[in-house]
Amino acid sequence: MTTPSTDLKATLKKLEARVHDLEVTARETGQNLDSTIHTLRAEVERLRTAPANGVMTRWERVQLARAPGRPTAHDYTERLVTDFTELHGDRNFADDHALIGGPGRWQGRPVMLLMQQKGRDTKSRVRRRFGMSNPEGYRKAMRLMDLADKFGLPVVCLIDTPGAYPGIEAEERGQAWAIAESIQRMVRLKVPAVCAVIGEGGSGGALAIGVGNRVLIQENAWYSVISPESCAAILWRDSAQAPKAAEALKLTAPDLLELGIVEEVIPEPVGGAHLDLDAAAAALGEVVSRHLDELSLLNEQELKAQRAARFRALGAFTES
Amino acid sequence: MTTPSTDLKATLKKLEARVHDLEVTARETGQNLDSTIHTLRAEVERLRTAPANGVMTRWERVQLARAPGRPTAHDYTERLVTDFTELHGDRNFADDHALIGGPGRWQGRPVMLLMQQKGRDTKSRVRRRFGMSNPEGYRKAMRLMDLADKFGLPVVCLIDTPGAYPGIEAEERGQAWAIAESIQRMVRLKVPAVCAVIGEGGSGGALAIGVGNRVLIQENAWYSVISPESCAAILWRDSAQAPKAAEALKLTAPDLLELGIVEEVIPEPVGGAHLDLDAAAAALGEVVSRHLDELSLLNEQELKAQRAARFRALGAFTES
Amino acid sequence: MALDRFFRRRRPQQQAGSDMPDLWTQCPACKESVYNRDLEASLWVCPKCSHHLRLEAGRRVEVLLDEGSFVQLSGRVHPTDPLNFQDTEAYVDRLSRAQKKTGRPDAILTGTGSILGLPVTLAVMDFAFSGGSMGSVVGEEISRAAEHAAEIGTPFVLVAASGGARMQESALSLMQMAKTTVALESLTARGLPYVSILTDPTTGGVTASFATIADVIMAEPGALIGFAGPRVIQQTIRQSLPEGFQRAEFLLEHGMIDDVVDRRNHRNFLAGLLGVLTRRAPDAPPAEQPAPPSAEAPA
Amino acid sequence: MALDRFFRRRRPQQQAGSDMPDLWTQCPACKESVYNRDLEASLWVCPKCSHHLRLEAGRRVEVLLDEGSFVQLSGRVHPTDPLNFQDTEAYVDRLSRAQKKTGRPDAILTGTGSILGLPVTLAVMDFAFSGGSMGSVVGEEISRAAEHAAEIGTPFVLVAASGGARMQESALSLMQMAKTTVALESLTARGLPYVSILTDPTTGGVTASFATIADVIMAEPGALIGFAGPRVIQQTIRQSLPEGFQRAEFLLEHGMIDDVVDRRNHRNFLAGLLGVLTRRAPDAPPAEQPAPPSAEAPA
Ligand SMILES: [Zn+2]
Ligand SMILES: [Zn+2]
Repeated sequence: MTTPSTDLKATLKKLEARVHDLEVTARETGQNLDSTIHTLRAEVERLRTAPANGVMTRWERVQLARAPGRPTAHDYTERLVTDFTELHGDRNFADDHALIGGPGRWQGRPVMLLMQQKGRDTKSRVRRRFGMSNPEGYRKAMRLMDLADKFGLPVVCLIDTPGAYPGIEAEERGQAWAIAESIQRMVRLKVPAVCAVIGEGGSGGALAIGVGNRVLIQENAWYSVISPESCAAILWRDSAQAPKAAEALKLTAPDLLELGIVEEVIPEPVGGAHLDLDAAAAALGEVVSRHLDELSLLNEQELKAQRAARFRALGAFTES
Repeated sequence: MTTPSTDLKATLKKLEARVHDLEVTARETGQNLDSTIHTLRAEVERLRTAPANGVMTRWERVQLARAPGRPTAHDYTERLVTDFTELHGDRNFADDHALIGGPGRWQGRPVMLLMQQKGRDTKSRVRRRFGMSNPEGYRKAMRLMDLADKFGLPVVCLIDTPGAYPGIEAEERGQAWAIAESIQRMVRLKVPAVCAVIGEGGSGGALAIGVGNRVLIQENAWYSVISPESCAAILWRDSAQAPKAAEALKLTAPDLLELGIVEEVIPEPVGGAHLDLDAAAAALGEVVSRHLDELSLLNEQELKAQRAARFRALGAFTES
Repeated sequence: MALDRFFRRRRPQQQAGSDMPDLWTQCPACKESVYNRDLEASLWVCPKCSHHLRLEAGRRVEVLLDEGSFVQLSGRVHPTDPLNFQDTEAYVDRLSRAQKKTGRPDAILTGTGSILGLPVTLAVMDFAFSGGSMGSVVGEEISRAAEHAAEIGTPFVLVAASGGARMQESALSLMQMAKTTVALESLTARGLPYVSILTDPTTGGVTASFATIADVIMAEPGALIGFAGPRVIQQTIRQSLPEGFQRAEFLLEHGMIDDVVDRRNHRNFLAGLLGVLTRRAPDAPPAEQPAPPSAEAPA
Repeated sequence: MALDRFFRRRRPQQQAGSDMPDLWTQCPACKESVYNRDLEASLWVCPKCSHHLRLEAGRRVEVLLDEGSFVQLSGRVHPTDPLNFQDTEAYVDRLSRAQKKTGRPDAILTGTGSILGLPVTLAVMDFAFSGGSMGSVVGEEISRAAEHAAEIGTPFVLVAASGGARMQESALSLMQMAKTTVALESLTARGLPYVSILTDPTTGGVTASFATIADVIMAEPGALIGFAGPRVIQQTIRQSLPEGFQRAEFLLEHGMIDDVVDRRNHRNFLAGLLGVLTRRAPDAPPAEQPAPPSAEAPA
C-alpha cells in the first residue's frame, strides 16, 4: 500500500516526472495535453514558493479544499472501491446527482457507500449542482441506509459539499426536513458508520451524512456551520472579509481535531491531495479501513450507544 | 345504541316524519329547505317502488355506493370519533385531501384514523379529487401508521375511493410505488388494523389502506379489482356494458363475504346508509368497535401473524 | 448571571427593545395600535388582523401552560467562548448584552408544567436572545429537557424560534443538530410524543434538526419557516420568490407540517392530541380559552 | 396440463403468435430484419437499435441463469374459475387457450439456479400468457418462490411483465397484491436481498405491489412501467402525454428505479450487486457475456 508522501521534495520530483511523461506522450501520440501540462507546471511553481502545510492560513486551506483540481469522491472510490453498484433515486420524486451511493467493497470490505459529488468538468458540475444536493439526495441516502441496516453493511460517507442547495424547489420539497430526517436516520443506524470530509464540509448539508461512529477529515478539508463568505457577509456585512471569517470559524482539520469534532486527520500529500491522487487515496483508504475494522468488533447496541454518546457529548458550556 | 332499521316500513315512516319536520321548520323559520325536502320526497318514492335489498342487482348497489348523497367518511367520524386531530402532509411533497387521517377516539377508543374522503359538495369534491388520492395520500397514510405503531394506537381505515388518481403527476411521483409501500407498511403494523369499505373499494387505491386484521364492508358498498365501467370497456369493448361487468365481477358485500375477502358485512338502513345516517353510523361504530376489542387481546407478534396468515391464504387454485 | 426572572402572569410587560409606551402596542402587520390589555387577552394575536406577534420565551410559557404550573429546568448551563470568536464585536460581549437584555443565560427556557391538566415538559426558544441562535447551551438545554421528559414520562413540547445555528461556535453549533437528535431518541425509546411548534421565524439548522423530526409539527399562522433564508435563495436563483413562500400556510400545502394552528387554540389542540397519543382516558376538562375564528367544517 | 416444457438452450424458437419465418425476426422498433441467430446471440436485443424485445419466460431464464442451473419450482398450481366469470368468452376457455399457447398452467415460471455461480431463486412473469395478468396462481407461485428463497437462503430475483391484475378473478386477484407482499416478508426476516427487474410492460397491480417493493429495482431500457395505463390517463386528463412518459428512463429520472440496465449486462449487474449485499467474498468468476455499450464514466 502506498503511503502519502510527506516530503515536499519527493512530491516535486514526482510532479516534474509527470510533466515530463505528459510531454513525451503529447509528442509521441500527437494528443493535445497543453492545459494539463500547464496546470501541473503552475502547481510545481506554487509548491516551490508556498509555505509548508503547517503555516498555511485557514483561508488558504479553504481555497485548497475547493480548488477545481481537488479530487472528488469518484477519484477515491475508483481507486478504493470494487463491485460498486450505484443505486439511484429516492423512490419519491427524483434522482439527485449531487449525493450518490450504493453497495460496493471498500478495499475488499462490503459497505454501503454514500458520497457527495461535485463533478469533474463543467457539464457534470452543473448536473451535480456543484455538490449541493436537493432533498431527494438526502432521501436517497436514507433509503440506502435502510438497505445498509437490512444487509448489515457498514456505511461509509464521503463528505464534500458547500452545503445543501438553497433553491425554491428545495425549500418547497422540504430541504430542512430531509436533512433533519437523515441525521435522525444516521443516529438510528444499526451498522457502523465512518464519515470522512474530503473537501468542503458545508453546514447541515454535510452533517446530514456526517453522523458517524467516526468522523474523519482530510488534512486540507474544512467543516463549519457556515461558509466563510456567508459568515463574513452577516457578521462583517462584507463577504470579502471571508479570510477573517475563516480564521474566526476555526474550520480546518487541526482545529476540528482540537475541538473534538473529528477523531482523526487523514494526511494528504504535501501541497494537497490533487498532487498525488494515488497516495491521497491510499491514505484515505487505509484510515477508513482501520476504523471499519475497529468498529466491526461492536454489536448493534454498542454501535448505536457509541455514536449517540459521541454526539451527545459535543458542546462547550459551563454549569453554575 | 341505535340499531340499523331493517324494516322498510319503519324507514319510510321515519323519512316521512323528517319531511314533515323540515316543512314545519321551513315555514316557521323562513329558511329555504326546498332542495332537501325534494330529495327526501324522491327517496320516499323510490323506496315505495324499489325492490327489497335482497333482490337489488349488483349494478344497482354500485350506483347506491356512488350516489352523491351517500354518507362520506366525515359523516361517520363526526358521529363516532371524538378528539380527532387531522394531521396533514406527507412531509415530502404535499398534503393530499382525498386521503386524510389523524388520531382520535373511536367511540372512546384511542385510534389512528385513516379515511378516504370524496367531499360533500362540488367544491370539496374537486379539492378531494372525488376520493382519488395522489401518491402523497398514501405516503401520509404511511407516516400516520408509523405514529400508530409508535404510540400503540390501533388503525381504523374507512375506504371509499373509485381508485388511486390516474394522472400524469401521480405517475411521475410514483403512484404505484406509494400503493405498494403502503400495503407493505400495513403488513408490518404492530398494532391492530380494522378496515371498512364504506362506499367504493376501487382496486389498488383501496387496498393500499385495506390490509387489516379485519376487513369489513357496508351492505351497499363494493370492492373490486377494477370498476365495472373499465372492466366492460376492456372485455366487452363497451363501457355501457358496466351492469354486465358488475354482475361478472361479483363485487358486492355478500359476494365478498362468500369469497372470504371480508369478515363481516355491516348492515345499512333499508334503502341505504343515506336514509338514516345516525343508524348507519351506529352500526358501523358498533361493528368496528367489536373487532377492535377482539384484536386488543392479541400482542404485536400475534397481530402481525394473524394479518399475514389472513392475506397469505387468499386465492383460488387447484394443485396437481 | 441570574436565573430567569420569575415570570409575572397576566401583567403586561413592555417588549424588550420596544419604544412603544406601556399602554399600547402597534401591530407590525396592520400597523393598528392595540391596547396591551386587549393584546394580552388575545394572547398577543392582533385582534384586528390576527397577526401573531413574536413572543418572548416567558410569555410563551404563560400562553401554553396552566397558570402556575411551570417549574423551570433551564438556567444553570451558561455559554462560553470556545473559539475565542471575534468579529466586529467579541462573542463574549455579544453574549453579555443578550443576557442583560433577556435576563437569561442563553436563548432557551425549559421546564415542566401542564396543559389543561396534562403534564408536559416544555422547551421554548427565545428569539429575543441573539435571534434565538442555537449554540452549545441551546443544544444542551433542549437535550436535557427531552431526556427529562423521557425520565418523568411526559410528552415533550418544543417551541421553535430561531435564525439558525450560532456562527460564533462554528462546528460546535452545527453538532447541536446531531446532539439534540440523539437526546430526542430517549422519548422514542419510551414511546412518548414529541410535538414541535414552529413560530416566526424558524430557519437554518434548527429547522434542519430537532424542530422538524417531531411526531407532530404545528406552526403559527404566517410564520416564516425554512432552511435557507429568503435572501440567500434570492441571491442563488436571481429571481423573486413566490407569494407566501416559506410561510406556514405554504408549508402546510407542501405537506411539511401537520397543521397551522391559531395561537388561541394551541392549548386545546395540544391537550386533545396528546391525550389520544398517550392513550389517556378522555376526561379533559372543558376549554377555558378564547376560541379562535372557527375552522371551516370539513367537507 | 403438462408442466413447462424442458427449455432447449440456444435453440432459436419462433415467438408464439408470430408470423415471421423461423430464420429471421423483424425488430418492432427499427423494423429491420435480424437473423434469429444474431438476435439470440445478443439476448434478443436488436443489434441495430438496441431495442429490447419481449421475452417469453423460458427465454428469460436462459438469459439470466448459468447454463443448466435452472431447476423449476412452479407448475403444480393451476387456475380455477372461482367467479364463474363470463364476458364475451368464458374465463375457462381463455385459460385453456393461453395454456395451450404457452405450455404453462399460468403466467408465471419459477425456480432456482445460479448467476455467475451465485445461487438465486427466480420468478419470471410470462407476458405471453394472458398479458402476464396476475390472478391467484401468479400470486401463489410468486409467494411460494419468495418463501422458498427464504427457506434455502438465496436472494430472490423477480422479472415483472404484466398488464396488471386479472379481472376474471376480481377481488381475489386484487388480494394477490397483499398476499405476495406478505410472502416477501419472509426474505426480510432472513435478511436476504430481493431484486426486481421491470420489463416491458409492467403496469397496474403488479407495479403497485411486489414489483416495486424490491430492495433494488432494475428496469430494461425503454420498458413501459406505470400504475395507470397511458390510455386511462389520457382519458382522465384529456391532454397528450409527455414524450417518454412512463418509460424506464423517465422513471429513473424521477427517482423510482435504481437503474436502467441493458439486458446484456443483467448477469454482471446482479452478480456484483448480490455478492456485496450478501457479503460474499469477492471471488466472482469473470464475466462471460457480450458487453453492452459501455456506460459513460462517472463525472
Ligand atoms: Zn394587526
Ligand atoms: Zn431494432
